[in-house]
Amino acid sequence: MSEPFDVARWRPAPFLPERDARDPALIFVVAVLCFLACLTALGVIAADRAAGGWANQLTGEATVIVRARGGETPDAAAARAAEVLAGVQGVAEARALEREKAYELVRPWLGDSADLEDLPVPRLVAVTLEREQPATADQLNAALSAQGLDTVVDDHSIWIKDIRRAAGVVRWTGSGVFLLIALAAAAVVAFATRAGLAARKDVVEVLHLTGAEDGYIAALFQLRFARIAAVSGALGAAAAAALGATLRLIGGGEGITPALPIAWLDLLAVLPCPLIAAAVAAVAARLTATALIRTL
Amino acid sequence: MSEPFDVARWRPAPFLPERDARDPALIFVVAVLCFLACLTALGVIAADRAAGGWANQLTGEATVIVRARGGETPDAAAARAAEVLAGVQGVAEARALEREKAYELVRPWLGDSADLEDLPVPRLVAVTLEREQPATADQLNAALSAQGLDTVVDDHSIWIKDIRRAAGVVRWTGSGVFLLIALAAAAVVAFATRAGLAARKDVVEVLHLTGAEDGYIAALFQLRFARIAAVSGALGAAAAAALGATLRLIGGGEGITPALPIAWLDLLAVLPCPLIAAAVAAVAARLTATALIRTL
Amino acid sequence: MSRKPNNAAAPEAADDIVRFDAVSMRYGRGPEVLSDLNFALPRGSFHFVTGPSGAGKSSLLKLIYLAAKPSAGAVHLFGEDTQRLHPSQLPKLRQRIGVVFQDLILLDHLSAFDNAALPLRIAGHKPSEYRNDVAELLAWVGLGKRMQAQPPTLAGGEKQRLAIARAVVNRPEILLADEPTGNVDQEMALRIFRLFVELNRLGTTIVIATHDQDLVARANKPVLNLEHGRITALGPQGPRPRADDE
Amino acid sequence: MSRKPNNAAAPEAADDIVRFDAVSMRYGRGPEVLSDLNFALPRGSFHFVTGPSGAGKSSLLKLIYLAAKPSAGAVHLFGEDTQRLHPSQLPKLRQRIGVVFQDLILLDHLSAFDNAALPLRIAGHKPSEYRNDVAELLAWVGLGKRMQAQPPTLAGGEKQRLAIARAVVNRPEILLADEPTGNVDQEMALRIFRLFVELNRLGTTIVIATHDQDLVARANKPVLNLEHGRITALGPQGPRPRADDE
Ligand SMILES: Nc1ncnc2c1ncn2[C@@H]1O[C@H](COP(=O)(O)OP(=O)(O)OP(=O)(O)O)[C@@H](O)[C@H]1O
Ligand SMILES: Nc1ncnc2c1ncn2[C@@H]1O[C@H](COP(=O)(O)OP(=O)(O)OP(=O)(O)O)[C@@H](O)[C@H]1O
Ligand SMILES: [Mg+2]
Ligand SMILES: [Mg+2]
Repeated sequence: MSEPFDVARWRPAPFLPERDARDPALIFVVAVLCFLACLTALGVIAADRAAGGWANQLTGEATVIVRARGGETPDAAAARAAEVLAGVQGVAEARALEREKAYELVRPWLGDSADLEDLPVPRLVAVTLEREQPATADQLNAALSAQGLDTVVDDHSIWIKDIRRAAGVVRWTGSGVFLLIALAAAAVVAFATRAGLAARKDVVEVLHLTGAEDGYIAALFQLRFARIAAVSGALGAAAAAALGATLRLIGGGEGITPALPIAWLDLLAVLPCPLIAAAVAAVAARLTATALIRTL
Repeated sequence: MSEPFDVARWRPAPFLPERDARDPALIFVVAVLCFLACLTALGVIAADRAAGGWANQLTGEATVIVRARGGETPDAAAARAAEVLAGVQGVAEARALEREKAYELVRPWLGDSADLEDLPVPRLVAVTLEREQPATADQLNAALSAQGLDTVVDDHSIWIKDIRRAAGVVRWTGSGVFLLIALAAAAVVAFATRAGLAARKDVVEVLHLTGAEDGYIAALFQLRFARIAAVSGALGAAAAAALGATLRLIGGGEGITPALPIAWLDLLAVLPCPLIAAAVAAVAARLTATALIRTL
Repeated sequence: MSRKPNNAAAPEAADDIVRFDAVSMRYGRGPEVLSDLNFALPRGSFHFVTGPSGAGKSSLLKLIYLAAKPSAGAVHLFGEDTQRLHPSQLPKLRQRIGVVFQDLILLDHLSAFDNAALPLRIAGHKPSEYRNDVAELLAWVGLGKRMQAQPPTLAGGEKQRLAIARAVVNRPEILLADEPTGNVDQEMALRIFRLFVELNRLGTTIVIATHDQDLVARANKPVLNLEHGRITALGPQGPRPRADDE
Repeated sequence: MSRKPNNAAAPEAADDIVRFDAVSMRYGRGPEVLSDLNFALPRGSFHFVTGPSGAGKSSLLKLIYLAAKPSAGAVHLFGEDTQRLHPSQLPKLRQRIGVVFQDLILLDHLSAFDNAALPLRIAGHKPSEYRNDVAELLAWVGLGKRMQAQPPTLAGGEKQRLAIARAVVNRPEILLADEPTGNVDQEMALRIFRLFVELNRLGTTIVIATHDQDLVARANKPVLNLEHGRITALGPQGPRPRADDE
């Protein structure tokens, strides 16, 4: 062929063919894995944060229903209960609620017609617990019955346990899936490296016999796959972030289902994805390449 | 070398090296993808079935709260309401519940001390709707107010809508993730085929020039990757089924979280996985190989 | 070798197994590497193709073994215009041609035996029918003790002989050999030449591209000399209806 | 070429660039392909290695360019026992050796120019320093117009010349050429031989394995003949302290 060749403008071409590095299928696979990993991470973060938020909110407070006993009026009983509770270790504040709060809860059942003032409607006491060492339901109960009060304490502990358990399951399966995906990505890269080395055995052999160090040759593969993985990671992360943003926009602060509230800040979690992908790929490629070069 | 070579015992070796077909990294990647796909499928099935069950249960019934009005006693009002409801199109049965049912709901608020008989406590009417064409809350309301009854109809439609919405979200994201994973698996195989062809370009060229049909050459790759994918698919499916079984055993019929009840039968859903994986791999390999062979 | 006048649509000789009519060829958009070739090879003939490096010898052979297409003119093979054939017909034609490629292209992961047996397998023969023939042939080219060896473990000359064995194992109607003796010594070169002559005697049409002036001189066969993609000279015997019988 | 008595621990000659002491070699658990070789190549010498196919010529060269290890005995290179060297020291030694491999092994996806420049790149030189030299060398071997071509698009002889260009571009201290003229015509073979002679005059030690009896006869250089892995004959000049000056 007769293309003019300008020696002065010659620059060394990369030792590994550039087109190998642009295999769309490989990029797609790694991008999908990164996308799934990011989605998993987002899900875990959102679920975790939501669970944490609810649990925290529930942990901080308790509600006590006080029923009048003997000759005491409900209001007096409630006031006494609030006093007792305020003195318990681990309680930050206890406040008897206005009677209307209690009426609100009863009214649907009795209709507007009933004269609630005449009835012994129980009163509510709202208790705010100390953040650090909150009092338990048992402690509150003990203090109240010691003072002869007829009360029911609801510290939401059953709910909290359920939420914690669900959050734990989400966190563990999420981490498992995440790890699995990272391993799969590493395996893809290891496979691709091996395939790349097999397809370019000649390159490796020539470089080796021409006096290139093993590390130099391994670095060629390491760099290439790190770059591919970074690109794929960026694509996957962007897709995941876009999906997260869509969910957030559609579902508001609560996400598409109230169970998975996504915050704008959560989307930042995808940022390290290209880096992690590149690191995983670099390590996988280096190990694979070095092992194969050693056999020369 | 001097190993004795027995011509009579010679059998043709496969054209593609067997060891290429046993790349553990490739098998692992496809297995992980199959595992994730199966897990997604299991999750969707379980969620779908659970949602369907709940929704069905809720769809079949409604509760009506009846408050006495004017001189009517609550019991009379409830009886009248039940009668009216029974006549509405789409209602299978309507039954006024004993007053105790209503009292049970009110008692926590009023304590044992209150004489509930003296109060206008509303009564409850349980409505069983027809399976096929259930009456809507509006229809029930209309029929009741036409008879001058003060009632609140709860046909659980808000809950049903929520459940349906959640199930829809799970189904769609599940299908999306499933499809994405299938595409990723196809891409892995396409990449592996391309890599295999690149590494064995000599094989392809020699076979081609020796008079092998393109289809014959493509079939070599198709078969190889179909086999790898089937093995990987079986591994992934088995792992997913094992995880499913573990969850089922730990969590009983309700699975590890009550939201995802796994049935033993659901585990059968992983069975087609090796077949699907093999089919996807075969198609991906065939298309890739044929396209590359054409360029010869 | 029968030379035809340029652009003459001569009636096809029934026994011309290869015929080039005004054939030119280029790779992609590069310059012409073969220009306006007109010749015919009678069935059963034996020709050398010579010429300096880059003259187009391998390209000419590629046109015959259907690895390349002419950019102008027509290549007739077994009496058929190769351009007019449907791609699906080409494999069958290729099975009737044996080729020793200049760069050999052996399958590295297969044994020498499997490499040699390859064309028979592709053609659909049964192992039990041909394995003794293959073994015999390999012994004949001096690979009797290396039948189980993979090509990367063979010496250069051994690889070349294996490539030759693979090309002839199928008793092809045409045998094309591109520099088949570049890596073997004179004695082996002569041995290989005698194999070709034997095949020729059994009816195979033979075309050998070579730089080996010794071999050409000794062989006393017609020569087609290429320079810059054009035929510049014909060897001692000139056009002949049939190859000589040694 | 200085021949040493078997098993004699002769004091090392300061100017022996290659020395084999009772060297044997086998591949894996195969038979010995080289047996008990004893010889030394003085710095600046020029030798041919001949022998039939499979005699062990390529294997002998592989020992020198550090692609294989002896199974017994010691190979000394640049005055060092290669067995005693740490693997990390080998690359530097390899950079001082130029090799024309029997099967060439060119990088298919790189241009001819990039292929030829490869050893300079590996050695860490700057493109601006060497690109003119590379271009000049390629023109000299007749590839001036094909510098941008990738090896698969080169004719057989062109590939061989490219492999030679790559081997000599780095002005190696030792040049090993394994059948460097198998695919080129006599004229080009002589041209290549003259290039080697020129390099030799500039100080490069040269070892050429070949079947080309013509070339060997014409060259008037010492010959090391192998048969079944043993040295059976020395060429006309016998052992010599220095290569002749042509
Ligand atoms: N695939 C290709 N693409 C582009 N150009 C090519 C290709 N193959 C060969 N050429 C060029 O075509 C010309 C003829 O090449 P060909 O291989 O036919 O020569 P040859 O006569 O066989 O030479 P040699 O004796 O060196 O083998 C050369 O200039 C070569 O560089
Ligand atoms: N990698 C290898 N593994 C096993 N045996 C080998 C290997 N390379 C060469 N041999 C065997 O070693 C012997 C010597 O081979 P070598 O390549 O040194 O011969 P050679 O003299 O170069 O022959 P040629 O002239 O054909 O190139 C041969 O029998 C060959 O089959
Ligand atoms: Mg050629
Ligand atoms: Mg050799």
